[in-house]
Amino acid sequence: MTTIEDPAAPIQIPVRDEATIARGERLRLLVRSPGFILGAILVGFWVVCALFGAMIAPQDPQADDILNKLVAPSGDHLFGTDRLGRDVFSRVLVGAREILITAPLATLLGTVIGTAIGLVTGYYRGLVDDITMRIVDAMLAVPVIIIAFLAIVARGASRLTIILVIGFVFSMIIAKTVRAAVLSERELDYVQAARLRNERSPYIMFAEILPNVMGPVVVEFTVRLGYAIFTIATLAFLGFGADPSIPDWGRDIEQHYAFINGGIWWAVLFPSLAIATLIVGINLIADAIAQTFER
Amino acid sequence: MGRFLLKRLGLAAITLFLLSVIVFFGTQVLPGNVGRRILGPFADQAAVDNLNERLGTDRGLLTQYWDWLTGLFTGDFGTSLAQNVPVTELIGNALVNSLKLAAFAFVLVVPLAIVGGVVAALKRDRLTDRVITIGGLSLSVVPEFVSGIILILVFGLWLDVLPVSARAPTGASILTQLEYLLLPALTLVILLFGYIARITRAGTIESLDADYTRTAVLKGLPRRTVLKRHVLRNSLLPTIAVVATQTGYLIGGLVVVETLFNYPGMGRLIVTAATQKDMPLLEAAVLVVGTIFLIAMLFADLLYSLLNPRIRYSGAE
Amino acid sequence: GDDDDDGASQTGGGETTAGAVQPGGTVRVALIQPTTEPNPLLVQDEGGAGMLGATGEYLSFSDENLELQPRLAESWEPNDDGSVWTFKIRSGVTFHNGAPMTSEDVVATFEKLINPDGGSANAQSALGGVLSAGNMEAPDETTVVFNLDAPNGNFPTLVSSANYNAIIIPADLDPADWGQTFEGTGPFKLQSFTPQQGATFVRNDAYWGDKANPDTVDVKFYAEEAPMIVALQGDEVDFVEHFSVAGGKALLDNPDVQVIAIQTATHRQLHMRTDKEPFTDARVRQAIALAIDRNALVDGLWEGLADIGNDSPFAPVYPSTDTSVPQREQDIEQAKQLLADAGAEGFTVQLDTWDGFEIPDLAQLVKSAAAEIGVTINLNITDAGTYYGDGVYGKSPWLDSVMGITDYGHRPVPNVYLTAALAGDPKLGVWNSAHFKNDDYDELVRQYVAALDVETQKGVAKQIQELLLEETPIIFPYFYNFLSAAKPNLQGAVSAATGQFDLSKAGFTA
Amino acid sequence: MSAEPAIQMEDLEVVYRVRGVDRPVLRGLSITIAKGESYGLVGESGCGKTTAAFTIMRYLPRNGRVVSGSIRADGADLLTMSEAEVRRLRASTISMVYQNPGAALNPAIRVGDQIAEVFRLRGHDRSESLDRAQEMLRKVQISDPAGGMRRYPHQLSGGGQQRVVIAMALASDPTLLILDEPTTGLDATVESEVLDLVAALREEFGTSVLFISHNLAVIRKMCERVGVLYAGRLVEEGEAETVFTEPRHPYTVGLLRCIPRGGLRKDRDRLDTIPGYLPQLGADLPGCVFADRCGLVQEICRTDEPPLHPLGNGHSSRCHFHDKAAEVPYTASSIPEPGTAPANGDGLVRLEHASKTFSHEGSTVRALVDVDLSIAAGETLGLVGESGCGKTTLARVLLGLTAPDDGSTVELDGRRLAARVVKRDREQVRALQTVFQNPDSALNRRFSVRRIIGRALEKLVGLHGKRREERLKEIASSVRFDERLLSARPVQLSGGLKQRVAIGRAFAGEPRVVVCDEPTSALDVSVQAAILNLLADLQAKEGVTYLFISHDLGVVRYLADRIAVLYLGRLMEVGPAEAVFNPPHHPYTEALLSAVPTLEGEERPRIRLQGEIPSAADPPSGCVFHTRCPRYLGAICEEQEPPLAEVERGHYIRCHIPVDELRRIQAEPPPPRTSARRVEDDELTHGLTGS
Ligand SMILES: Nc1ncnc2c1ncn2[C@@H]1O[C@H](COP(=O)(O)OP(=O)(O)OP(=O)(O)O)[C@@H](O)[C@H]1O
Ligand SMILES: Nc1ncnc2c1ncn2[C@@H]1O[C@H](COP(=O)(O)OP(=O)(O)OP(=O)(O)O)[C@@H](O)[C@H]1O
Ligand SMILES: [Mg+2]
Ligand SMILES: [Mg+2]
Repeated sequence: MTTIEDPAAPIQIPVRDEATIARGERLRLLVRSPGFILGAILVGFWVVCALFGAMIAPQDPQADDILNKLVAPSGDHLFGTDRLGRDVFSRVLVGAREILITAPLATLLGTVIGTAIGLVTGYYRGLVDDITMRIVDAMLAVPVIIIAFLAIVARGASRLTIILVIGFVFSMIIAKTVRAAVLSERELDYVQAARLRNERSPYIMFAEILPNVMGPVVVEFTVRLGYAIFTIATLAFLGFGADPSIPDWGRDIEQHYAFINGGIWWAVLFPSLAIATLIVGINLIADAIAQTFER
Repeated sequence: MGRFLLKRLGLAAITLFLLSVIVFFGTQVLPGNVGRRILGPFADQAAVDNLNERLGTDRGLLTQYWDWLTGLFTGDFGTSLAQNVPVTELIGNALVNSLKLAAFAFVLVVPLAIVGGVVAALKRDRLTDRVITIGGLSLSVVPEFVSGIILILVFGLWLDVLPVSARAPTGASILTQLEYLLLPALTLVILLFGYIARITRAGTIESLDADYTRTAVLKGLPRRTVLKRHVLRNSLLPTIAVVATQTGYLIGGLVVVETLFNYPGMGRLIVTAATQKDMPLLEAAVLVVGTIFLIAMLFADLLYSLLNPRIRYSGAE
Repeated sequence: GDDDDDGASQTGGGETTAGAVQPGGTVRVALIQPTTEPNPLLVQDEGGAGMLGATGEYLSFSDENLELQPRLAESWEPNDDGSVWTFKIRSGVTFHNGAPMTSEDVVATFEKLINPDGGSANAQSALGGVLSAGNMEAPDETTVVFNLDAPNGNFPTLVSSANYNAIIIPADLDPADWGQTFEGTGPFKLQSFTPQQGATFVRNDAYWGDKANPDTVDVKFYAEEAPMIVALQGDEVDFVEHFSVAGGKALLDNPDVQVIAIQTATHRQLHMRTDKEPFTDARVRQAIALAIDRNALVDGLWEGLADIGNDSPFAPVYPSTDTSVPQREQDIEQAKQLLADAGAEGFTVQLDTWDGFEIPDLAQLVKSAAAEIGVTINLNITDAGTYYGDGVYGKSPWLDSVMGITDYGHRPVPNVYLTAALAGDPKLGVWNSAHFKNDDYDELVRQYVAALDVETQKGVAKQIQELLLEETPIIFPYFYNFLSAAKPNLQGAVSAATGQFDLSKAGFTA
Repeated sequence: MSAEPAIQMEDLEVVYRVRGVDRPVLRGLSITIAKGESYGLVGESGCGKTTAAFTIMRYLPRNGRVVSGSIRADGADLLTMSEAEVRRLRASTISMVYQNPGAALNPAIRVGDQIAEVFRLRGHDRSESLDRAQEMLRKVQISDPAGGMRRYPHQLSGGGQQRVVIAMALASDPTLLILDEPTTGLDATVESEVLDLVAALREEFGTSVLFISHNLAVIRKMCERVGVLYAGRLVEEGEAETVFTEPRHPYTVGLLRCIPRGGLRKDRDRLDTIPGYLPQLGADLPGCVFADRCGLVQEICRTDEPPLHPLGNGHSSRCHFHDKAAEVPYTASSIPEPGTAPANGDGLVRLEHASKTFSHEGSTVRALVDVDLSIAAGETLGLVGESGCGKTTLARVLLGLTAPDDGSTVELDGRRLAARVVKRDREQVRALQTVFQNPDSALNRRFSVRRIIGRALEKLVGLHGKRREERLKEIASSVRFDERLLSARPVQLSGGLKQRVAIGRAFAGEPRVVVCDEPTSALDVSVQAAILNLLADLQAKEGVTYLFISHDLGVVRYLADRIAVLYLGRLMEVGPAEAVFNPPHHPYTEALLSAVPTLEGEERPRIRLQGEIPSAADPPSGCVFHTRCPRYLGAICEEQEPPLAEVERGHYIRCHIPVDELRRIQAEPPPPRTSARRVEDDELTHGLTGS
């Protein structure tokens, strides 16, 4: 009775199937991929700026000097000065803060709500699911920027509004993704096994299924984060932002893009590059994560 | 297939109805009073009340919604509060403009992105692939106001080869109109290329890796035939869906591009209507954009099912 | 004296190209998009005014020097105290539809404008308390008599093009239908109009005066300034009706553009509520005013294309302004001293305003100026709708905020600024955001308004200017120029600070 | 025909490059297949069979590479050919058919066009190609070839799809046909048809065949010669007959001993297993590749690579001790003593009038129709039937995962159970547990083994903390799961270990009935044997009752005390295992049994089923089996549903044919194939009317 037929063999990592890679392996692969490294450097740089920008910045990003406005880049002002004579370099550095607060919060909100909706609707299906998905479809028929715009016109351009509205819209998109993942996940036998233990539905949804759909959720989060930055910058560009003295890339671009045809490019170029590098960085990370989960 | 279509149509109709509810009640959250918005801050309160009564904006919301909905069915979309012309007239103009731009952008970007995506898939993990995917990705994350401005500067002002605003003089020939639309369309190409190419690449890779492709290769078919007959047919399915999902954005979400290139399309119409609290215009415009999106999705479903016999015949079995 | 104007100057690198103006042609105009339908009663924005003026005509045209050029009125006369004005209407003028324009039409037009329920809010802001409904007569086809509520020396200005709603339209035309025909008497008539896109006008060959030179005027609407500027640079329009210094920097330095600058009274008011802490003490208000470097504002924000303000509505452009009153200059030391005297050092206050023109810039500059004297200002910048709210006390940050910046458009006479924004009587001082109450001031304003000649006006103005400098309920940092731009080969384009443009004499040199 | 072999592989070394390292997959593989010969390649999953096939097709994955060796096809060196030559080779000389025909066909192209493509390639014009394609469809015995041409792949059944793939492969009239697990995943009945077809076509076309399978019986049936592959190395080769009867390599011996072949029973015989696992891909194996798992291993095996010892008559073995191979010691212990008395007559679990109707997109599917069944305490009821017949549905109804139609009764201990598991009390939930078919799906891949089993202990038994941990270890040891692996996640475990975890979880609550739904069908034979042994042990020890579902009759026969046969949701036969396996039995059971190839290779009297399983949405009238019945009686079968009649004690059959008739005709050789269906048997009809 005590014969052990399977010898206490070393844990079989990829023996049976090279394709299934254990989690640690997955992380290692991720951290090693060049896309991820580049993305992490870019995003890391801006995160540092967001955290310590005020200390790093050579000048007070809000200090104006109207008689020295729109001065081209020079030793004094690496990136030149803006329409009020403020130091563009300092504003770009410090400007990371605003967007790196709002965008992740908005995306997080959307991810949390969307994941919850997706889990519940995908798990229960039926009428609630049908109705929810129709509403989601209806909402998604309207471009995000329009919804955001309406909300901001309605509620004022506070940080909170921006977070709420973007979170709200994203939650629907994420709900769809999560729901799709849950639909296939709920067909798996471990869900039946849980029912055969008399587990409650919330446990099955959040403890059993959720960890298994975290892959798509993480991927969605990173991808959406890029879009959130894009959207927030666009809203700022359309003139929605709080106090204009606070450095904000999108708004700073908006304030200066009209000068470009007068040959004043620096006040637009540098914040644009900042946005672009941040989003590219996030997308590189998203891409790397998605690829690791695909394996 | 008839059954499949019918089901899709039914779902779209429900979605459309929900959309109308969302649009109508959603726009009610805009602050301020309609009459006050029209007459401006300097007007007399009595005049404002008067106007509200005349416009019917002092009635219950449900009544207003019902009237609006029934109006829609009789083709009456209401009258613009700010411009005092039928909403249909304003939307008609803007919609035609938006459709032109969207169509042009699609015509440019879809073939380009498909070729890009397929090439990337064929050269998977090689330099060409990296250039196309990473390059496309990087381009697509540059906000439109940045890429648009750069295009204006380079082609419109420095090289001076293309017009900087998108609106051709009235009565211009199609070709001239296209010339005017080129810069904004290019801005959209930059934005969409990476995205569509990516999806195409993924679809192509999936179908390149599929067993049926292996079967085709092992049959001894030439590579070209394998690609044309076996791979592309199936690999473009996801691309269709993705292209369709972009229509909503292209018709109604181009606020920035339309502003930059002074192009009176739906995006700007909606923004103007919202800031002016021109409710009938705003509601109708958003509804139209949503409807077009839904139609595009329906169309994509149809196309999808035409290309995918599994769906086409599932109703029949 | 139509051509050489002192008030309008051509600046920028651009010079008009010499040579004879060619007849005919199409002038392409970039105009800011009107916010409302074309309706003489509703229009209250620059784009809308431009549309009204495109086909319509006024009794007189207020030119760059704030002088009135006769148009549909040939001349005008007051009675002794200026309480009754008699206008001689031009005969032989027809509307575009062929109907003759008579004094009946003039009376009907003004009755509609000042109709207490449903008139023009904007026209009433000028004529309210001056002219009441039913007080006009048309004794014959060419005479109109205005019986005023109170004597008013500047009345002709109030019914001129400066009151941009006041185009004369047929008596039997409902202003709401005006947009269908653009019915008027002007040198151009409507060919086509597409809301939110643009309009095309053609020469009116039945015009009573010199026929217009261009065959066609093609107006395109722009939602924003930047594309307008680019369009001019890209040679897609010939004339930009209006642009700002900030947005049009490219034009100011551009040798291929002619910039036409008109001195105006357009300004910003930085109000401080005289009935609310910390501004109840005039010394505190003076201190803020002294902290601001107006020269820097004029040079920095306006590239010099503005007049320095002296904390009263008397802009240098007004003939009645007494320029001998000493200019207030920046003086940080004195400002600090005043704060110390008032015991109000280091306070914090919120500044409300909205997001338009250069206002956010000004707000930020005021904020940093105040910081220099130890005052902390928090900015609350919203959209216009929020800032103006319902436009009545208690429901509008504009009128309720402790400190705020408000934009005021050009007026040919300072009367509205003096009464609406500063009068103590709540019936008159409807926009008194500073909640300023001073009986001496009110009396002086009454005198000023009634004065019939410039010298008398100037005498009263000096006293008002000195009183306001002392009290400083509102800081007037500058009055900036109205800028239009044209291609160098376009000559004879005229614009008005109120938004109308006159292209009837315009034409291209070879 | 030239004397050149169809294919000749010589010392083939193939590697896969994984994370920068070349990992050998095929190690010096040499196989020669003569013209017209059929060669079988067997071996555990992952030993390199498919790789060998793709190497021949010059279609290795992108990271695969041939390091050395040669392949000659029809005399030409295949490895040095240009792309164009390879294409020609594929188009005319070598064809391949592989597993999962559903994926192998392009879903968007009609099957006719897909076959015609091959003819177009050979230069025929369009209409001629189509004609020939149709001719091919006829050859592969697609009913209605003309209609079949216009179908899309998804409109065909799995068997139909595989026929199309075979038609496509043979369309080019190849010299060599490679079949890589062509019937894995198909029902036994379908499998036997496909195999028959392949055999017939091979004869007709004179094609050489390389037949790859892990199913020894199939290879035995189909092939003349056979090679046994292990870790990329050919360990034994020879005439199929010889290799299967006198294996001379311990690995082959082990494989054969694993299989629950006819006659073995859980209470008498124990299945042998091969301990350990296939070495990791690319492992460094200086000596015998099988050394680690070999019962005969000596020092020399670990250091010296054994040569391929020729044993005469083309038989050879790569073992230092090939002469002792047959004496490899058995690994398994003796049969455990039964703890509780099995099978007392009373029903522990009973299903009464159990029906289940699914409605899907407007059509209704009667997946289960009025099934009455009881399982006694301690016994194993085997449930068999073709795919889609309702086996899983029955299990789910029992477990409360699917609510049956109204009027159905599920009883435990004579007490009626709620339809849904959520409504059942804890004791009832505890009493009924299950082991799923696919452990990958059944185990939450984010949880550790400890959590998977521990949670069951908490919920079902209410154990926490230290007591939980203790019990956990007990369970682990009783399912022979090394407790050091308790913190591993499923992905780190082999299929067999995963299934042990699943079994451990099922037994955590000390259940009284365990439903096993094809628990071994995803596993290799050696692992299957271990799991079957484990299940038998657990039953003996704990006295649990099993409902054991499988389509592998050998497995069912080994484990089951009683057997129930389902067809289209109806119970066709139920009775003691031996009674069901021996005549008289239901014609359907008879057909199922005769479809299974045996290791012994003895050609059993074959009963063939005609046509495909009817759709459950639209079942035939009368006896639902009449459309395929080889012993069709006449109109009565079409008009009247026969009752489930008790023919012997405890043995029930649903057939119009009287049991004595059945017994008599089933002792005779089967009716000739062509006359199987519609020919009326006067005698039978008489017999029936006479009764
Ligand atoms: N592209 C690849 N890269 C790396 N390893 C691979 C690749 N393809 C297969 N393998 C590994 O090579 C070994 C042999 O694979 P192969 O598919 O030839 O085995 P098989 O005998 O056909 O197995 P099965 O019976 O499961 O089909 C396995 O361990 C497999 O995991
Ligand atoms: N949820 C469902 N909805 C609709 N039809 C279903 C559902 N589940 C099963 N069926 C149908 O019920 C019938 C019986 O299915 P079931 O899974 O019980 O068969 P099975 O005997 O277990 O087959 P297999 O051997 O393939 O596992 C099939 O025709 C199947 O298509
Ligand atoms: Mg294989
Ligand atoms: Mg099943």
